[in-house]
Amino acid sequence: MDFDDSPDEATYRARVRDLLEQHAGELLHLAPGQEGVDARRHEPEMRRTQRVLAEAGLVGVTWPREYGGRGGTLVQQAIVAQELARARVPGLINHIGIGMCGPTVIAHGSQDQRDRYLARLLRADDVWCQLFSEPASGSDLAALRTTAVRDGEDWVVNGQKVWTTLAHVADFGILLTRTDPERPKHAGLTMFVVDMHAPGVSVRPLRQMGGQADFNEVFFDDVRIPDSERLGEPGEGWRVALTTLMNERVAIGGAGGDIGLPVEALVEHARDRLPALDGDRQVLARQAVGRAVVAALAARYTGYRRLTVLSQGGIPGPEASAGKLAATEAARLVADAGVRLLGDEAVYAATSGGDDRWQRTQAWLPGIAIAGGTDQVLRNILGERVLGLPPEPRSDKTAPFSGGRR
Amino acid sequence: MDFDDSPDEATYRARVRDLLEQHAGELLHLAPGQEGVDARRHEPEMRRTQRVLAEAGLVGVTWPREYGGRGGTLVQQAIVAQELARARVPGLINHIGIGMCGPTVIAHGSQDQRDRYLARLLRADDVWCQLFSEPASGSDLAALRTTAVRDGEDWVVNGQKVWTTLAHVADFGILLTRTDPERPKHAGLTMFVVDMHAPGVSVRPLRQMGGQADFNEVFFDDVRIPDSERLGEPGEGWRVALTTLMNERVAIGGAGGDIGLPVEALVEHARDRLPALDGDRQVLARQAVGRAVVAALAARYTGYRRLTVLSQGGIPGPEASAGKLAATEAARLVADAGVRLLGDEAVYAATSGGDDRWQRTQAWLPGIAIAGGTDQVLRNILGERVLGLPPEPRSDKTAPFSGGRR
Amino acid sequence: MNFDLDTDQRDIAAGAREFFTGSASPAAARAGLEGGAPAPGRKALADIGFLGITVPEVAGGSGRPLLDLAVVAEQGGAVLAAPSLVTAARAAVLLADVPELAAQLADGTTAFAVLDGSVDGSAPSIDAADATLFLGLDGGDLVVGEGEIVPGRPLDATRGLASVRLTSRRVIASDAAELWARARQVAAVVMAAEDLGGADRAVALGVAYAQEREAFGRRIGSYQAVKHMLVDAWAGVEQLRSLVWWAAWAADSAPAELPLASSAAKACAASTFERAAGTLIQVHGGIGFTWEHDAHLFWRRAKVDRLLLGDEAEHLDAVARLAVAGAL
Amino acid sequence: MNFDLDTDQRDIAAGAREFFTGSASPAAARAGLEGGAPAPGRKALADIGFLGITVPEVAGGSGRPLLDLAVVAEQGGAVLAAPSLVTAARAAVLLADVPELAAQLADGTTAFAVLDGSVDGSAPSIDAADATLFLGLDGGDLVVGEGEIVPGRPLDATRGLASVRLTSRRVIASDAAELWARARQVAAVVMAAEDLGGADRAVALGVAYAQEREAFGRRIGSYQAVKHMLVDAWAGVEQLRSLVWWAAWAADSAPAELPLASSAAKACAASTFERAAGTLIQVHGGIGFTWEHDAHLFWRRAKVDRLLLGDEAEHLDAVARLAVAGAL
Repeated sequence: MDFDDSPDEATYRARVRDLLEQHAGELLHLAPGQEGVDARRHEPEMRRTQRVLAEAGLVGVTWPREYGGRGGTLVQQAIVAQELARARVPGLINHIGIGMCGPTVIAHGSQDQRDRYLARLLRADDVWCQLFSEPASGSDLAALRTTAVRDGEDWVVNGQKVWTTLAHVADFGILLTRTDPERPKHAGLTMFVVDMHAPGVSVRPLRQMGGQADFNEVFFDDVRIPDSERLGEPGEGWRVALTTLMNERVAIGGAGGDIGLPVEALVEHARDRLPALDGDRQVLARQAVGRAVVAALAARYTGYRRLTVLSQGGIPGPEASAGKLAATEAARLVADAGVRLLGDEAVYAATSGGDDRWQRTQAWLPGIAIAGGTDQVLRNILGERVLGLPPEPRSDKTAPFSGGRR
Repeated sequence: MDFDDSPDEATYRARVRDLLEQHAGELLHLAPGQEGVDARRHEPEMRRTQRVLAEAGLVGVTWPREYGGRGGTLVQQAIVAQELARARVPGLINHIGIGMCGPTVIAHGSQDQRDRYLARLLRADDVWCQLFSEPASGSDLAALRTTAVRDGEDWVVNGQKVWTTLAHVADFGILLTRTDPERPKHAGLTMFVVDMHAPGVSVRPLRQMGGQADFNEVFFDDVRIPDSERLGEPGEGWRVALTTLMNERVAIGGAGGDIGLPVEALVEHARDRLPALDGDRQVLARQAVGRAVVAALAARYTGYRRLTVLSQGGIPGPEASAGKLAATEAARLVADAGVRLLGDEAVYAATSGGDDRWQRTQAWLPGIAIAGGTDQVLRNILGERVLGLPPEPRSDKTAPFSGGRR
Repeated sequence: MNFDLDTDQRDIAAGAREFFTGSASPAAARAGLEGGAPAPGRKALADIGFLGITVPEVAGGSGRPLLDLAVVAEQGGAVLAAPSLVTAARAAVLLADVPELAAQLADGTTAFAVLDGSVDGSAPSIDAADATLFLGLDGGDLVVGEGEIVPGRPLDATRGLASVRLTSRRVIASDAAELWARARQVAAVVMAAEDLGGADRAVALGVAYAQEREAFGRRIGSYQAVKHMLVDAWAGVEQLRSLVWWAAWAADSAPAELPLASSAAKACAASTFERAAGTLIQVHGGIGFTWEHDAHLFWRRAKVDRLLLGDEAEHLDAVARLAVAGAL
Repeated sequence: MNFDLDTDQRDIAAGAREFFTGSASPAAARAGLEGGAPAPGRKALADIGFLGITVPEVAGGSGRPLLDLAVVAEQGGAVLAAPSLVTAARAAVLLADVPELAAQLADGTTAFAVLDGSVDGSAPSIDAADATLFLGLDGGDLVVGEGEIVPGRPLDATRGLASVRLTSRRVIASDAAELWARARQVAAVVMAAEDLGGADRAVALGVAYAQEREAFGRRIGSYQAVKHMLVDAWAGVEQLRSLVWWAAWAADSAPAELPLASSAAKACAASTFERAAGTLIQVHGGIGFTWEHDAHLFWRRAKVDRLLLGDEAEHLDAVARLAVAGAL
């Protein structure tokens, strides 16, 4: 057992650090206190930053070399992430493409698709998004209604997607559609690569409860997609989507990354605010801070265990869902303790100094317990696939989709 | 809104108090600190106590006069309960008979059965028990396997019941059996009155996790029951049992009575123990005590609301399940706060002074979340019957019972 | 014993429901976050007489018990009405012996707010953002005066929160600590009543959605995870209702019970409303997390109210202290 | 980074599992409540070398890291073995410079117990009920001595709890407060490891039952209420495992992290084991509530352990203080 870098890892880390220093002038950096960069406002700089990093070999670290990656380990990828954070370089604009779309194209795309898309994706020449969720199909993704109908060499798509991160800047998306409503719901789906600039595609920002618009709605109105942009066989869309979804859950908390504000931010906040509280309040606040720290560290170290298994060649499994559950719960405890430490200012949306980190995170967490699998869906997955408990009886898996629709 | 006695109620209370003073010499009384009396050891005195109370008109207050009751209101019954507690008279030995068996005989018995049983029940000339649960059918009561087979004018019963309160002292029981295994599970049941002294009935105490044996197992080995002891029609047993069960849930916490130790005991305990704690610990202990008091009062006043509705002619409904849930949760908070206030002594089964109230209650509560409807079953009942949420799909309601058996 | 609303109170509730349904809504609460005015607004509340329910008749009020006001407040809470009846109830207690000010409270001609904490820079106080005359406790004396208002960026705009520094002050009662405490207890009861209304509505909206929305071939309310979440939220609301009624009744009929009852009700309100609003969002899934859906407006109210007039920890502590001191 | 057991440690775990499965059981824990002897008992633990895992080789121990001991302790916890390895680990730290006593610890010739609280009437201390030599902190000095034993009525007989008053004492180290603190941290880690084993087994038993038992025509594990309860308990166990490993690793390799890590692990153990054991009973329904079923033996262990060596509140407070002071 060992949390230090191995000699190889240390060498790699040093090289990454060198590269980041060397290219510092070409990269976006976060100002002190700044947590992220809005792609709506800084798209060109974000694309440039990713391109520079890609050329330095720091994007797609674990991707196969033949697709522009470095054939590296998950630990190397984690090292790059740590060093980027250390250097205050913001998250990559194409994180959805790298984490979810790219791996799906690698697994299910044609050689032609891989050649055309993957290298450009890594360089952020093209930004990607994922078009799965719909208003009437959230947890029950396979109930989606966006249709694709074959017409000569093309498919014609109509419908609406929702909760699409980055759709407003994306060049391409992976799009899950229903191509055969007479088959059972999971069997009638087909996946495509869609050109987000094609006629008939329109994007509208979707405002969340916190007021900001991190997501979009995307409307498809007779959008034509050539059959050559199909990912996998017709009717195989569900299997293709599972590849994407598993990568999603690993990405969201599955490997022990913090969700919401890092626990270190809470500790720093407590250091500032605790002394101002009266004695009884300090006792209660320490309980809340202690509880949040324990939950966050437990989630973090559990992520390290999972990362260790993956780096030894393990396959990402349903356990990743436990990571997301734990990270979500830890994030709740961290945010609630942080808000309460604000004292009187906790009833406002920001402190008098304009700091809104705690309240903003508080308003963002209810979505986290929903996005990428609700807490309830994740518990079903874990109960059935990890603990081996029996599934609930279901009738919707076998009935033709069109018959099951309301 | 008014928590005081009305003039009528005050008159009634005064009369009850008079009667209890008048008969004090003939009644069992709890010693200071004593919470209850063991029917195994004090059966004759307990029977005598109930008989004296019955003759004074204080048993079966709400029962119709024609069956030996007083035709009184639920409020009068609550007044009697309060005055008995105030006079430190322990709970009646025949509480199962009065609360559950008797009302079932009233609702579903023949005139002959009512004449033979009810007056004697109220006087504790006969003690009654309820024989429903079986090892393989707990929450799913209708899956029971004890059979009754018609043989001439009799039925012959074989099987096993479990969790039977008072079976070891009971003279009669109401017994739910399966008389037609070819019908769907709920439709093949029949209820009987069984003579607990009949040949083939044997009773074995069932030891609980806390070590004591409040319950029994009851075995039926070719026990003959005359058809005249049937309660309701053959195949109607489920409907008959529902009468009993609804009365059970009202009895357990449904009307706001405390489960476990009364919250006043916690407050008194806190008064003793709080000053010995250091300051930080006092802060935390007050949070726990406050939380328990709030939960207990909320459950109690919600019970008063339900009692008010009932006393105005309302029918006991599924809401009683909410009362049991709330009282169970309050009891947990009360017991846990009480145990923690013991400090070092909390790790033992009793204090150095021999007081085991808190630990005993702690060890008894897991059973309360199970007996008389698990928390999960109660939530289903409330969700479906009060909130109107859809039931889960079920196949076991229609299939013949014998086919569904493992 | 008779622990239920009487016919009068049921009529009052029905009237209040009708009024608030027509004059306030979560949509108005949403608009408030972007600068919209409070709904129904102070004038409308005064015109229908709600600001004066507990103001004595000599001062132009209705001189009714707090329970009547609580019943009305519950209906306002259900649609996130603003301004809050908390101020009306609290100021009515404070101004019981100052009929000329009480009259201005009841008829809405003066916009009062009651300041929590120091009058030289108060804690965030309810409906202070657009008030013109402030009541505060200044070293044991009850004072009234004008002030400088510093509002924060609203999390829940319907609460009109602001900090205030008094720029003028006039003593209207000396040695007023006890009166002040009682007024704050009454305020806690009314806020608990508003929270009861909000929580009750949140659960009702969640139940309605769970009865309709389908996933995996079944209505989602048939899944135990959803069903039990809603049941627990509903059961919490029923418990809260009992404590609110008890506390309001105590204010009118058993003043010795008010301190414990009001703290019990307020502590219960904080966690119950928060859970109900969180459940509302979770049951709705993605749509419940959008700006356009009403769920977050209940959630905002819950997140703010849980901290106002003493948070859960303060009131649990008070309950324990009072109980141990013999109040139970 | 490599955060997993290595092959050696997996072998140790397998060996320990085999040993404990053959020599201890919940049935033995039940018998203990009626006067039965601890199983496997001190001698058997000494003979297989578990009491000396962290005792230096010069004193006849194995001189292995605490992580090895934690891996063994987990297996013991799964079958509620007694006496606890907590004492072995804690005494090994205290006796690191007293080889002749350490040798008696490792070979089991002396039954040691470590006293919490005052040596003139200690707090309930683990396996003190049948110990013959006691270690305690007496005004900053580490002392060893004989004592008068006052056991209480056991809630969980496997913990051998008793209060002790030293009747003789000999100082074996002065100014030992720091050593004492470190030993207690190590003890907390080992108890967390035993709790991990108990919680893991409780969840496994609950899962197995839910896979078999039927109600309403389905196996009960297919109901979300049961499934999600088990998932939450299981997820808690996985979280606890990570903290236990981290804390044990810190004791060996990053002593500066031990105070925070041990408190985190112990705090997590308290609530995790309690939840797992409660879930075990609830999933079983009536049968889980009987004396003859094993469920209550896990429950008893959880109810006692949560309070030993500092309860959750003490350790959460420590975590917060340490983190704020810069340990995170």
